[in-house]
Amino acid sequence: MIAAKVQDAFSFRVSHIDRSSRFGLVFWALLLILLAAAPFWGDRQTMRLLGEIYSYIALASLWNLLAGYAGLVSIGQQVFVGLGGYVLYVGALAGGLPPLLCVPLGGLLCGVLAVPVVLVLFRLRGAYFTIGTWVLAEVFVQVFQQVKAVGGGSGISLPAVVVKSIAQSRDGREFLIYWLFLALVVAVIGLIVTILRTRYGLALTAIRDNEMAAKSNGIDVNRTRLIVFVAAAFANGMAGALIFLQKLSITPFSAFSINDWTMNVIFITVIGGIGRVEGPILGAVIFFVLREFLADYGSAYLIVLGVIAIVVMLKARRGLWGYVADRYGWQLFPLARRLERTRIVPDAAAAAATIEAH
Amino acid sequence: RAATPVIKIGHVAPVTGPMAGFAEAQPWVLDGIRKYLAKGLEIGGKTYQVDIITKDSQTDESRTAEVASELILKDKVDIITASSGSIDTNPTANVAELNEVPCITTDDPWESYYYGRGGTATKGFDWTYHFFWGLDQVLAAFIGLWQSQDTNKVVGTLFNTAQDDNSWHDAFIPAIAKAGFKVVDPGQFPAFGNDFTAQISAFKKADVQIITGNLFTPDFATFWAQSAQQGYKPKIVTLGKAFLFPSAIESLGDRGLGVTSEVWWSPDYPYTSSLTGSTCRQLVTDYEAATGRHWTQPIPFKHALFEVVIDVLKRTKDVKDPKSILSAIASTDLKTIVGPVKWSGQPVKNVSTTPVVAGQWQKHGERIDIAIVNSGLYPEIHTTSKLLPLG
Amino acid sequence: MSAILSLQSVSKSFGAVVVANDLDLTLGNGEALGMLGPNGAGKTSLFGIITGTLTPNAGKVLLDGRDITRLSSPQRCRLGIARSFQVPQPFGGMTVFENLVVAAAFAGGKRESEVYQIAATTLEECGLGDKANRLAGALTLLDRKRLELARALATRPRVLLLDEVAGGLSEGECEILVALIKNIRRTGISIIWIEHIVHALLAVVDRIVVLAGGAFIADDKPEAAIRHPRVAEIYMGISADE
Amino acid sequence: MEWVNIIFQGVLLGGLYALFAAGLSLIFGVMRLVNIAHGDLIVAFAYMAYFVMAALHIGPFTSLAVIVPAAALIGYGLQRGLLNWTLGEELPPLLVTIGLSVIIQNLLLVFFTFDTHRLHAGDIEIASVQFLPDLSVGVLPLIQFAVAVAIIAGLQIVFYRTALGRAFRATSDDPVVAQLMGLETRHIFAMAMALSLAVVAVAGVFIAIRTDFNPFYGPQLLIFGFEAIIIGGLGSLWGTLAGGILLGIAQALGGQFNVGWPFLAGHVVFLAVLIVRPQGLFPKVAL
Amino acid sequence: MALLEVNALDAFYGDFQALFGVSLKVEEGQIVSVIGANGAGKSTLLQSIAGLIKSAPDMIAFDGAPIGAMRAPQLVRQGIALIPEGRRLFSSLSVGENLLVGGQVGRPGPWTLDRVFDLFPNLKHRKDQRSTSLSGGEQQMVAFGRALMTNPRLLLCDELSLGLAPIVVKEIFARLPEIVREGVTVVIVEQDIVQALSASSHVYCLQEGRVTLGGPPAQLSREAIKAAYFGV
Ligand SMILES: Nc1ncnc2c1ncn2[C@@H]1O[C@H](COP(=O)(O)OP(=O)(O)OP(=O)(O)O)[C@@H](O)[C@H]1O
Ligand SMILES: Nc1ncnc2c1ncn2[C@@H]1O[C@H](COP(=O)(O)OP(=O)(O)OP(=O)(O)O)[C@@H](O)[C@H]1O
Ligand SMILES: [Mg+2]
Ligand SMILES: [Mg+2]
Repeated sequence: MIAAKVQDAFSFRVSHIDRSSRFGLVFWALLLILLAAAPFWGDRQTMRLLGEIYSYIALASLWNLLAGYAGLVSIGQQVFVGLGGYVLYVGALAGGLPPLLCVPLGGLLCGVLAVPVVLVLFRLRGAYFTIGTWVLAEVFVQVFQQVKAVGGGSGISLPAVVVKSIAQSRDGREFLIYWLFLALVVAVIGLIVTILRTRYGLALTAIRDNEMAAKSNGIDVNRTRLIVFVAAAFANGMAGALIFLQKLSITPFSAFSINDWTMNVIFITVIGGIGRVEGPILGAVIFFVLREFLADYGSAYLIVLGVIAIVVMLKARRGLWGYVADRYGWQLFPLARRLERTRIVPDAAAAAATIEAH
Repeated sequence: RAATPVIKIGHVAPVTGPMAGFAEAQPWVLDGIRKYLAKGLEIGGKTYQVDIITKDSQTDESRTAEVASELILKDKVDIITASSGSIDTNPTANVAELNEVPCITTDDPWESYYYGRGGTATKGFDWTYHFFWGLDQVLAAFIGLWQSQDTNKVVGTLFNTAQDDNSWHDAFIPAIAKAGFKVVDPGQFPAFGNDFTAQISAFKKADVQIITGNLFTPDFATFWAQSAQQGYKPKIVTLGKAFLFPSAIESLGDRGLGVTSEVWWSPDYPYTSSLTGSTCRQLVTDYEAATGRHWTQPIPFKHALFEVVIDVLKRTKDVKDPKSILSAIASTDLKTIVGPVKWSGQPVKNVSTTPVVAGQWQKHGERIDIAIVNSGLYPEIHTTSKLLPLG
Repeated sequence: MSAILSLQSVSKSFGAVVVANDLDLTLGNGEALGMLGPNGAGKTSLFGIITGTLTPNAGKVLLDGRDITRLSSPQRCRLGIARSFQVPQPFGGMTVFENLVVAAAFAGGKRESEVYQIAATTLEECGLGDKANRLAGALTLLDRKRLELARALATRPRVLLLDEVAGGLSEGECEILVALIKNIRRTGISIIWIEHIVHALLAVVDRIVVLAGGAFIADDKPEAAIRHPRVAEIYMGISADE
Repeated sequence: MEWVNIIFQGVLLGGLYALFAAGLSLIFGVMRLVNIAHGDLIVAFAYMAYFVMAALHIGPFTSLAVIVPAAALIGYGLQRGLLNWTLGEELPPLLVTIGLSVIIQNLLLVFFTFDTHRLHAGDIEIASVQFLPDLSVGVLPLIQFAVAVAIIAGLQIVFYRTALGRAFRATSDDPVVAQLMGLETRHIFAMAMALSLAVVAVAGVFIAIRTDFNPFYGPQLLIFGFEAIIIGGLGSLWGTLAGGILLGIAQALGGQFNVGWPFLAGHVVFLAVLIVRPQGLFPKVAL
Repeated sequence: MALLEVNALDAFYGDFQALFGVSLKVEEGQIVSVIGANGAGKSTLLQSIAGLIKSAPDMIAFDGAPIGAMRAPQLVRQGIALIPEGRRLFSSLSVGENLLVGGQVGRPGPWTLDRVFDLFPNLKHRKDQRSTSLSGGEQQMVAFGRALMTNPRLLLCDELSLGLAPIVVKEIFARLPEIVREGVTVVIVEQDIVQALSASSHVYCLQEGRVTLGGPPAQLSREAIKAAYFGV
């Protein structure tokens, strides 16, 4: 049977896009236009809230890239968020640099620092890696408490004049910061979609599924993970700088807060759908809707969040988006790689294969 | 007829999280304030409805900044307030400064508030004001206390690295030395430690008889038990923060009796509320009757915060103009339940200080209470007991 | 026939278990070599040593005369050594097609269209065409074995190491597989094939080595090797005259 | 002499770490379940002890007679009712226990407020033994250490010498095949959690005598517990004890060097051990 | 009465139906083989019998009692053991412990550690070795021994000879009669038709989830089997 089939000829094409992702592309494009115009239809609070949502989508997408795709479950990403923040403060206060220049600088420092971090942590596997990331983050909390130059445990504030130096008018400043957040989230998601569409995306999944087989198929496991981890650290650092530009003060506890920058991010990713690009976006929307309604109840809000995360994990392991996507085969980003084959008449066999990739 | 115009006051405090104890009485205090405001507030002949919108900071700087922004941008409050530690006061004030909204805060040593936010001796802030005591005042009370006792004048210090501990540490060490004491400073350490062997052996080695500093209660409790286990006993223990709440002292048991602490306020203070006319004693009686709980020192400060805000609003020419509110703040001169509040430029532009003295936890019958044992810089506040030996 | 792959004085033991004791082996270019040996002789371990998942205690692995002992598995894969695993190791969360894309993409720096071309044709060759978009984790045993083979082939190897690919197949399926491996041979790929289904092996290979006790106890033409008295006794379980 | 004292105190502290790591180590070994809520459970049992002591007017040690069985029951129920449904992959148990951790912390906060509590054991808290002129050691830490060693020895025996322990390990390797051997896997996992929480309850009571606790005290305990386990090597309970002690000594020495550094020194030693031996000092099970 | 009776068994994986009304009978003391192409549903059949896949209560009867709805651990206690496809030893347990786990249900019977070591002398020296460090063949022996340790009345073997050297396969099949003599009824699933036919007293052929042929090997022609196998 097999032997016979070898003689047959097929023409085939690889398609990345289907009806749902075609719809998705249009949807995202319209949404982006709408959101980019927010300064013209939204008030200050809307813009600020949207900015915060973007920052969480970015953080959650990055965590999702690491945990959901690269199998690197980190609970220490707050290190990079916090460092990004500190770079901004130190750069702007001590270095006298323009605050916006410090944003990419924060990313850069995190990216560079991620390399030695990873060299230590990649010696660990699975749960050990996870705990290792946490301990490493705690090291930063402890060290920064001792550094008097950045205020030690009491931290430092960003004086209003520094923030006001970003743009001449209050509107100009606020629009600019809003657009930066939007640019950040678009860049992060764009980066992730790009990675996933290349062979490196497949490599990540392969490593997650079976490391030994991945190695035997030519994948340099540590290098692939290193690249992803460093890229995520870079983006986390930029996000951190932008976030703390809004907070106006920073302490080791707020900078390296596991609750703010990792636990919430995990909740968002889990509820939305881990291992899906759409997941963190949906998750962040749910998270913030809940917060708008429940945040004033303090503890109750957190309890509800915990319960939802547990229920989602038990009833829909791939999150709410995963549940929908599995059910209806939806995918709002063109990430599929379907092989479509049609048998062609034997005499045309010679010119069998045509590749068409979108 | 147009609806009653509304004035909105925003308030940020740690209702949950490690500092939740400081905001524990908030519902009761606000209840009283809201009752006072129930019929509206008359300003310049016009009656306004006054809404107080509270937000929980969860004792988290980031969250504080978020909720403060929300109050300003979404709820569009006319004036914003915050209390209970620099985690709440500083980010709230920073956000207010940036968004140019008047802001009054309290319940945080002013050095942490002022220098922690980047204020300098010459340059203060435009939109943000604070009233509370400062470390010099605390030091005066503490040192006075120690000088009244017979010791070898060797002081050991215990300071955390967190929150306002840096300003405490940096103010305490030189001041104590200057007063003629020898300081043994093992260094600052992270909060919630579980082993104090290093500190204890340093104190033993130097024969430290007086312990001071600023600690969370659990840390002190651990330190205290380990001191006993390792055979160390000082003569005087005078700490900031650790001995603030009666529940903390109760949890120490008999070994907690006799410790000394800063006293921000007590029912024996000679002040009255500008809103209700209630005396300090009356406030405590009312609170304990209503809630069945032991009074705590943050209660009057929260009350006083709203005393000041309401007084400011009443004096404001145009309540819808932030600048107008701001000038009313600057010209405040009010006698509140925690003492006079007046931003006169002393000690710095945006700070008005309130009295602070030294007290000791003592047991009278079944009830433990804090007795004032040294008046420090405030002779008008009378001591209520003399210092008893450490339990 | 020049050697493409060789092991020189390779030794490997796990504690007291010696799987290779100063072993030499040469695989000719284009040769198909069968490997037999009792369970636990160390056949799979030798594959591990060749592909770099196991480090030998001593000795060298040479590819085209070049010492590759210190290279990592991915590097060796890119140099053209591919293997199928005795216990199939699919990338369970990916489709069959994507499994092959991974193999085709990472074994050599090829362009995307080329990668897809290789993956798709290999899929057809191995009879997995109509399961291209299924999740690899949900395949039956036969299909998983096919996938192992296909994935190894998709790396476009020069040396192909097959570990019991016929195990668990029915007679008919086995015949099909044999035909397929014969086809692969014809393309000039050098093969080492470990298999306990001896008749399948006999149909394909040029030579058989029999590993036992850390050494090759036979190295001969297929028919001769399995008739070797020691082999007959300790492996086939028949006396020489049977 | 000072150094002897420091190291001695470190060892005793390490015993405490090992005690609360032991329960964690057990379920980590059996189910590969990284229980992020472990620290919060310790705190929850400390609260339980607090209220049992107040209600029955008994001391903390006597309260163990109530707390330990209750903890075992809760563990059994928690595993059967919730955690059993999460096993199989790496992430779900991690994420569900993160959720659990947040829920426990906030429930404790709602019910018991932020007030700190401590269990009072009476005079034994400050009793000490004078070993050498300059070495005075608390009786309580000594008892804690002895209990830790005894519990770990007990667990080690259960785990490696009994049929139950074999069942734990078999089920952890392959639950499906364990069923084919007649093992009720859900029950086995629940037993492991019951045992783990029974140990946790003991740890909770001891910790609550040593330091104050509040609803948010759990995570800090948790990180030390994980460090002890990982330093020691997965699956080895003696390793966990060794890991705990090493961590205790590192913190004590670090603190002596600079009082700001005890935790930092512990973390650094943890990372250093992992760089040299990623599998920990005495691993029994491959991760 | 037959020891095992399967009546019109259906089995599903989600929406996918793997077995369609499969019926068969196994008498006490028999060796019955089930053959069929890959994916025919042989493993599914064995897993249903062993309780890993649930079915309606009446679809499977053991010793006359309906057991279709029972779960695996209960069935082990009743005397049904399955050697799963692919060995699946407990990797952190030693060889000896793997075997002991099998004995843990405590069913009385002839099989003890020593009896298993008599059957597979190879394993005796490896008693304290980690099971993962064994070769494939050695592992299959442990899996076999582990199932015997439950002292089953009915032993279900999935792909016993997979990956084993001819000498081991021969040996295992040579041991089967001995095992049967000890009171174990055996159902084997095999690809190796020749081996299966020669060992068993009754053969069922499965094709795409349906029984297409059944009977004593002697009565079945090679053509009939081929037809049943491939559906030609
Ligand atoms: N990681 C390891 N640790 C210890 N011993 C091992 C390890 N891997 C293999 N062994 C031992 O090495 C020997 C050879 O194993 P290997 O898997 O190479 O055998 P094989 O020849 O492939 O057998 P089979 O034909 O059964 O697959 C076995 O006895 C096994 O017990
Ligand atoms: N876990 C599963 N999920 C979905 N489908 C499955 C699963 N296991 C088996 N199947 C499907 O059920 C059918 C029967 O499979 P089964 O494993 O019973 O066949 P088999 O006869 O044992 O084949 P083999 O000889 O390959 O072991 C196959 O089509 C297979 O794809
Ligand atoms: Mg092998
Ligand atoms: Mg099967």
